[in-house]
Amino acid sequence: MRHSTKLPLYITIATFLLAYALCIAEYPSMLSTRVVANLLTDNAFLGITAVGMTFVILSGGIDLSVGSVIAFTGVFLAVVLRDTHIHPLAAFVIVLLITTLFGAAMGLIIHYLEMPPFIVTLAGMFLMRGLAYVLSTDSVPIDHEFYGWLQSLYWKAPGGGRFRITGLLMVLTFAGAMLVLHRTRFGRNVYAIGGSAQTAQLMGVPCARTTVLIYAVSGGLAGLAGIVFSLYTSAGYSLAAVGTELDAIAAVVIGGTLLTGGSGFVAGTFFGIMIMGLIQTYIVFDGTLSSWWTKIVIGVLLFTFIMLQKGLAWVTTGRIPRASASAARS
Amino acid sequence: MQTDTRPVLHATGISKFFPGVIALDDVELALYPGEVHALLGENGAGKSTLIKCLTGAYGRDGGTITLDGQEIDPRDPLSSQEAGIGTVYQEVNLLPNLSVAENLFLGRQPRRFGMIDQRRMVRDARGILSEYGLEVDPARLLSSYSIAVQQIVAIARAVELSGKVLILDEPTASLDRDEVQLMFSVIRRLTARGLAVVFITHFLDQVQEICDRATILRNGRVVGTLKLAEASRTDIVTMMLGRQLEEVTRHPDRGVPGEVLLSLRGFGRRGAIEPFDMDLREGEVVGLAGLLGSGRSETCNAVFGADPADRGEARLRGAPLGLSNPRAAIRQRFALCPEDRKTDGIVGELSVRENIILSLQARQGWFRPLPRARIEAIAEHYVKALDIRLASLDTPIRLLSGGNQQKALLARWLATDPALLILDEPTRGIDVGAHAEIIALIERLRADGMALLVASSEMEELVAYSTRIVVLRDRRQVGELAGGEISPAAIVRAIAAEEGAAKEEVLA
Amino acid sequence: KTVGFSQIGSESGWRAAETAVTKSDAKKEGVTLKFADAQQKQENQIKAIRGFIAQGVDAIFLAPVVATGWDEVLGEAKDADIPVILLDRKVDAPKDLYMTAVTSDTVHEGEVAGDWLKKAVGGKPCKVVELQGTTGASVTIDRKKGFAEAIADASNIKIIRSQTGDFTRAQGKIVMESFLKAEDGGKDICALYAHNDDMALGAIQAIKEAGLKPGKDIKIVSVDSVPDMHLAIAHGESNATVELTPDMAGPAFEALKAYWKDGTMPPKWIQTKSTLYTQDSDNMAAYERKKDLGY
Amino acid sequence: MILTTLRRVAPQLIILALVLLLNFAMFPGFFRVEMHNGRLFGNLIDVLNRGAPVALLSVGMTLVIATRGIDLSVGAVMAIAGAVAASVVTGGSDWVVAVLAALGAGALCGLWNGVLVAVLRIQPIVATLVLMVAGRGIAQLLTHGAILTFNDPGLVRLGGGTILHVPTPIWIWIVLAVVVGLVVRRTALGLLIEATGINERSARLAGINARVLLIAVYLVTGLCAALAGIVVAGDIRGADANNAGLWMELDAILAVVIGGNSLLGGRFSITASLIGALIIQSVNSAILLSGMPVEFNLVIKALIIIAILVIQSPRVNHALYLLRASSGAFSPGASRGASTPRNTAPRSAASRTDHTTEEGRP
Ligand SMILES: Nc1ncnc2c1ncn2[C@@H]1O[C@H](COP(=O)(O)OP(=O)(O)OP(=O)(O)O)[C@@H](O)[C@H]1O
Ligand SMILES: Nc1ncnc2c1ncn2[C@@H]1O[C@H](COP(=O)(O)OP(=O)(O)OP(=O)(O)O)[C@@H](O)[C@H]1O
Ligand SMILES: [Mg+2]
Ligand SMILES: [Mg+2]
Repeated sequence: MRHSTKLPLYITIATFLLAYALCIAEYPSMLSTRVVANLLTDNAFLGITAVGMTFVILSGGIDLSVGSVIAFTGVFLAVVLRDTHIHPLAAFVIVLLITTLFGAAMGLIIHYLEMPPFIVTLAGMFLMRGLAYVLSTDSVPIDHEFYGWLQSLYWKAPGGGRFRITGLLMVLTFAGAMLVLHRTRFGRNVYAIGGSAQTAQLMGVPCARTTVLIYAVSGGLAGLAGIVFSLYTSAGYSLAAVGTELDAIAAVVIGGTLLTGGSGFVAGTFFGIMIMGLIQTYIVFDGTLSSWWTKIVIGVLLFTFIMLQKGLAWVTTGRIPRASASAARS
Repeated sequence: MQTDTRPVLHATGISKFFPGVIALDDVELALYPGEVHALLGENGAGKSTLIKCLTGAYGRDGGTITLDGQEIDPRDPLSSQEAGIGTVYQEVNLLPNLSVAENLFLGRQPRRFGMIDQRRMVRDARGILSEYGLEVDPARLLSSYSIAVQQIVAIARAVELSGKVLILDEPTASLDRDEVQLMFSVIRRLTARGLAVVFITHFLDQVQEICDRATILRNGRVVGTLKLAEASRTDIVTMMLGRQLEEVTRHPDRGVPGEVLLSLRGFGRRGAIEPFDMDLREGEVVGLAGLLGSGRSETCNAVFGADPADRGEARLRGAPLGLSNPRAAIRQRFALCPEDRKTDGIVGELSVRENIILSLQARQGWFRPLPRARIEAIAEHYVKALDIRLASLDTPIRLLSGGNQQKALLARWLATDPALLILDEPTRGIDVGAHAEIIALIERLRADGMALLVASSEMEELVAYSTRIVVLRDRRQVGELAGGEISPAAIVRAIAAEEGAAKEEVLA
Repeated sequence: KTVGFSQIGSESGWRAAETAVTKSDAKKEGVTLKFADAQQKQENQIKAIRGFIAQGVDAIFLAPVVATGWDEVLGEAKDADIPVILLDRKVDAPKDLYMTAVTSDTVHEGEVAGDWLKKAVGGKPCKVVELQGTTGASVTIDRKKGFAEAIADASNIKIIRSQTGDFTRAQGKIVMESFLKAEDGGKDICALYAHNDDMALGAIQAIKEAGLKPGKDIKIVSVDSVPDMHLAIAHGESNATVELTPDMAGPAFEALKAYWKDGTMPPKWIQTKSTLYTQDSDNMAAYERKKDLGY
Repeated sequence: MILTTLRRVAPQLIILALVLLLNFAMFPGFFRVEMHNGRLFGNLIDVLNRGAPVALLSVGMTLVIATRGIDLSVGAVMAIAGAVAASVVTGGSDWVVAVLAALGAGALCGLWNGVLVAVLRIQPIVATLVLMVAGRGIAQLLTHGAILTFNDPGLVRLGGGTILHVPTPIWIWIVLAVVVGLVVRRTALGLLIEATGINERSARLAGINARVLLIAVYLVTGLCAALAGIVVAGDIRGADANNAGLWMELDAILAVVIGGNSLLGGRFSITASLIGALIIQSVNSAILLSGMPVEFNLVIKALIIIAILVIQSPRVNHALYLLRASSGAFSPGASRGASTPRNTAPRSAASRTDHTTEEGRP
C-alpha cells in the first residue's frame, strides 16, 4: 500500500519508458549506446543543477540563480586558470566554496529577512551573471592538461557510446541526494519545511539552519554543475546556461515533485531530466523543424508529458480506494 | 513526589501584546511535579498564547520562566523541546506530507551508521501508537488518516518529547470517549513518573476527571488558581465567564417538523459513504452520530456537494436537484460549516468582516457588490449576536482564537439566511459559555423553521438538540432514533448493536 | 546525401535569413538538410552534433554560438569521419578538427565602419555614441574592437557613450533616447555606430522623435545591411552599412561538392566579403535583391 | 479610501523618490521636461513611457499573483500579439482590426493558460511555461523569424505617437490601470480574487466560482500582455517576434513584488505594482545614464534590487516599528478596539517565525 506515495515517481518512469519506446519505433537508431551515453553526458550539468533544485523545491522554495551560477563558475575557473598557476582541483574547491557561500547567503536573506525565494534568487541571478560579465565578457578557453585528462576518462561502449566521468558524477550526485533526502534528518527536515514551514517550526525543526543549508546545497551543486559545464565545453563563457533554471525547474516538476513543496522524489527528477533530454534528441533526429516549430514542438511535448502524467495518475488513483483509518483501527 | 514543593515550571509576570490586544497581562503559572494542571478560560482568554509564550513559539513581551529553578528563555519551540517540554498546540500541528512514523520521530529519528533506520522507526512508532489503541500503518502518510488519528499522533509525539512538562492545548476536541480515556491513562502514567501536565480544554467533566488544580484566565489575566477537589463546576464556570451561566438541562420540545425540504434516495459516494436514504424537514434537527471515521463528515460533504455524490438522487421540495458542487447547493440556500475550519473554512488573511460576508457576496455574484453600509451592518450584527471577541472587524481572521473563528464561520453562513444548515462539529473548540449559546441558537433556528443537519461527536449535545438522530458506522447508516428513544445510552447501543451484528455476520 | 545544420537560434532577422538561404541552397544541391535550432545554447548545439553523429550524417554545418569549447565534440565528429564546416563564426579549436570555416571577418567589419566614419567627418571633431550588441557575444567584442582600432589614429573622433542595445530594435531605440537626453538633446552627438542594423533602425526613430534628422544631424553607420537599412539609406535617414552576407552555405556546399567528388580539401578559411553600402550605392536594387531572402 | 491606498503604497513611493533622486544626482537635467515638436520630452517622460510595457504586464500579473499563480508566458504573448497586429495590418486591414485581432490572440492565450491552471489543475509555473516556450515559436511562425515592419499610422501612434502632447503608451497604461482597478475594487471581484488566492478550498466551499474566476484572471493577463505587445510593436514600427518581451515576465513579477504584493497570493494593490514598474524603469534609466561600462549593468541592477527588497522586508519593517515604538508612541492598552491597519508588509514564503509574522504589524 505504500506505493501510493511513490505513484508520481512510477508514473514519471513509465512516461519516460513509453516515450523512449515510441521514439525508437520512429527512429530505430535511437536505440544505441551512443544515444544513451549522450543522454547522460549532455544532461550531466543540468541533472546536477536539478538535484539542487529538487532540494529547494521540496522545501517550498525556488532558485532562479542556478543558471547564472553555472556561468559564473565557468568564467571564474577559466580566468583563474588563465591568469594564475593554481591547480584546477584547488580552483574547483575555491569556486565550490564561493557558490556554496553564495547560496547560503541567499538562504540567510530568505530566512531572516523573510523575503520570497523567487525574488531573492532573481536578484542573485542578476548578480551572478553580472559578476561573470565583470570577470570577462569574452569566452575564455581552458586548456589545462588536467582538463584534458579528465575529458579522456571515459568508457567507450560497444556501439560507439562514450560514458564519461561527468555522467558518472551526475549519477553519483543523484544517489547521494537520495540518501541525504530520505535517510538523514536534514533531508527529512527539508520535506518538513516544504509541508508547512510554520508547523515544522512548531515541531522543533531548526528552520533557519535547514533553509540556509538547502540554498547552500543548491548553490554548491550549481557550482559543481558549472565545473561539469566547463569540462563539457573547456571554456568559461558569461552567456552560458541562460535559462537553465527554467529547464531545471521543468525537469523537477515533470519528475513529479510538487512546486508547493513537501512532496516528491529526487529519483523522479532524474527521469524528468531524461525526458527533457529525450525531447531534445527527438527533435535533432527529426531534423525537419524550423526554429519556430522547434519551440512550438518543445512546448507541445512538455504539455503532452504533463498531460500524460495527469492521465496516468488519474487512471491509477481511480482504482486505488481512499485510505481508510477505520479499517486499520482495532 | 508531592512532597516536593518546588514547581517544575514557574512562569511569572508573563505579558504579551498584539496590536490592539493585550493577550496576556502579568500572568503567573506554577506547575508542580506530578500534577495535571488545567488551564481554563473563555475563547480568546489567552490560553494558547500563554502556551506559545512558554514554549518560545511567540516571543514574550515580559516575564520570566524557570524550569527546575533555573531561569530559561526559550527562543523557539526547539529550545523548549530540548529543555524537556513537550507540546501539542491547538489545531493539529503535524506534517500531512510525512509518514505517521516520521511525524512521531521528526528531529530524533533512530539512526544506524548515521543514516535513519527506517525499519526501526516504523517498528517503534507502531509500539508507541498501540499504547493509544491505534493500529495504523506508521509508514503511510499522515494525511491518509482522519483528524482524530492525527490528534493522537500529535499527543504521542508530545508525550515522547516531554521529559519534565507536557502541554496539551485542546487535545480532545476531536476525540471520542474511548480515545480520551486512553489518553488519560497515559497522562496518569506520566504524572506518576513526576511529570507536570498542562491540560487545556473546554470539557469541564474531563477537567474534573483528570486535573488536580486549575488556573483560570479571563481577558488575558489570571482570575484565580484553585484546587479542583474543592471547587464545584458552577464556581469554575462563573470564574471563567465572570457571570452565572444557566445550565442547559432543558430537553427540547421536539415540536412538529414541517414539510420535507430535501429528500435523498440512494445517495452515496464511492469510497466515502454507502448509499443512504434521508429526509430533512423544515423545523427539524437531524443529528449524525457515530464513532470517528464513521462517515459523518462524508455525509455532510455529499449533501453540500463539496465531495459530490456519485449515485442516488436528491429532491428539493419534490423537485429533482443536482448537487454537484457547493455553488449549486448554495443556490438552493444550503450552508455547510465545515469540520476543519483551518483548511476548509477561514480565509486567513482576510478580515473578519470579509470572512463573514464572503458567502453572501459569492452568491450575489461578482458584479453586485454588497453596499459598504450593509456589510458593516451584517458584520456588526453577528459579532454582537454570537459574541465574537476581536480587536476590530479589520483583524485578519487567522489572528482570532480558535473558538472565535468558529463563530465567525457560523456567522458567514447565517448571513446567507440558509434553508438547510449543515453543521459539522459546530462546537469544536468552543467554550462553555458559547457552547450553551450555540445550542440555544440551533434551537432557535429550528424553531424558526430552518432544517438542520448536525454532525457531532458529543452525544450529550446531540441529544440536547436533535429531533432525530441518524447513527453511522463504517460509512454506513445503521440506525435511526427519534423522539423519546433519543439518549446517549441509546446511541451507544445503536452503534454497539450493529458492531455485534457485524461480528456475527463474519462468524456466520 | 544528408547534411546536419546546427544553427544558433533565431534571434534576429539576419539569422532567419541565413537559415532560409541555407535551406534553399540545400534544396538546390539536392541535399537533405537536418536542421537543429539550438535556442542560443551551446549545450544544445553539442547535443545536436552528437545527435547528427549518432544518425550518421554525411557532413555537419555548425554556426557556433561561441568560439570556445568545441574540441571534444568536433573530435568525435572527426572520429566518425564526418566533415564539419563552420558557418558565420569561427571557433578556438585545432584546425584539423574542421574542414573549413565560411565566415566574414567581424573585426574587419568594425574597421570598415570606422574607416568610413573617418572619411565622412574629415578632420572635424566628432563625438560618437556606440550601440553595442549583446554583452559577451563574440560579434559584439569584435565589432567594437575593429571600430576602435580604425579610429585609434583619428584624435578628432571620440566615443563618448557606449551601451548595449542587445542587437534589438526596441532596445536600440530606448538606449538611443537616453543618449540623446544625456548629451544635451543630441546636439553634442555627431555620429552613431551600431553593431547591427536593427539597433540603428530603432535609433533612427528615436532621433526623429527627438526632433533631429538622422543621417544629417547625426551620421549613422552600422553592420549587416538588412533590407530595411537599405531603404533607410535610400531615404537619406542613415549613411552607411557594412554587408554581412547571409549566404554562408553557398560556399560551404561548393567546398563539400568538391570534397565529395575527388577529395579536394578547401582552404581553412573562406572569407566572405564585407562590402560597404553608402548613400552613393544603389540601395533600392540591394533592397529588391534582399527583401525576399527571409530577413 | 485614497488615504488607505496612500498608506499602502508609501514605502514604494519613498523608494521611487529615492531612485529618481539617484538619477538626478547622476544627471542634473533629469527632471527637465520640455516641448519638442508637439510632444513632451524629458527623462521623466521616458520613465513613464518606457515603463509602459512592464506597467501593462504588471496589472495583469498582480491579479494572477493574487490568486497564488504566476504567468511566465506574458513575454511570449507580447510577441504573439505584436506579430498578429503586424501581419493583419501589413495584410491591408485597418489598424483597428489589427488591434482587435491582437487583443483576441492575447485573450486566447490567456484562456489557454487559465484552462490549464483552473480546469486541468496544472501548477501555474509549469502551465504557463508551456506557452512561454511555444508562444514565441508561434509568433516567429507568423513573422517567419524576421521583423515584420509596418507604417500604418494608427498602429504606430499607439506605440510612438502622442495624445495631448503626452506619449500614447502612458495614456494606455494609465487608462488600463484605472479601468482594471475600478472593475476590481468597485465590484466584488477583488475580494473574491483575494479569497481564492489565500485559500482556494475555503473559497470554493464558500460558494465562489474559483474556476471561472481563475480563467478570467489569466484571460485579463493575456489581454494586458497583448496591449503591451501592441505598444512595443507600434514603438519600433515592426513586430520583432524574436525579441519582443523577451524575459519581460521577470520584470513584471519583480514589479509586482517590489510593489509589496505577496507571491503567496491574497491581498494585492495594482497601484503599488505600477509604482514597482516605475521603480524598475527608473533603475534601468539610472544604469543608462550612469555611463558605466556595460559589464556592470547587471551588478548594479542586482545591488539596487537587493537594497530595495531589504528596505521592504518585513523584518526590517518590524525593526523600524520597534524603533518607533520604543521612542514613545507605543501604548498597547489604549488601543483596544482601535482599527488595526491592513496588513501591508509583504508576506513572504519564508514567514516561518511567528515572532514577526504574527505580532509585529505596525
Ligand atoms: N498572532 C496574533 N496576533 C494578534 N492577536 C492575536 C494573535 N494570536 C492571538 N491573538 C488574540 O489574542 C487573544 C488570545 O488568543 P488565544 O488564542 O490565546 O485564546 P485562547 O484562550 O486559546 O482561545 P480558544 O479557547 O478559542 O483557543 C485573542 O483575542 C486573539 O484574537
Ligand atoms: N483526505 C483524506 N484522504 C483519505 N482518507 C480520508 C481523508 N479524509 C478522511 N479520510 C478517511 O475517511 C474516513 C472518514 O473520516 P471523517 O473524519 O471524515 O469521518 P467522521 O465520521 O466525520 O469522523 P470525525 O469527523 O469524527 O473525525 C476516515 O476513516 C478517514 O481516514
Ligand atoms: Mg486556544
Ligand atoms: Mg467529521
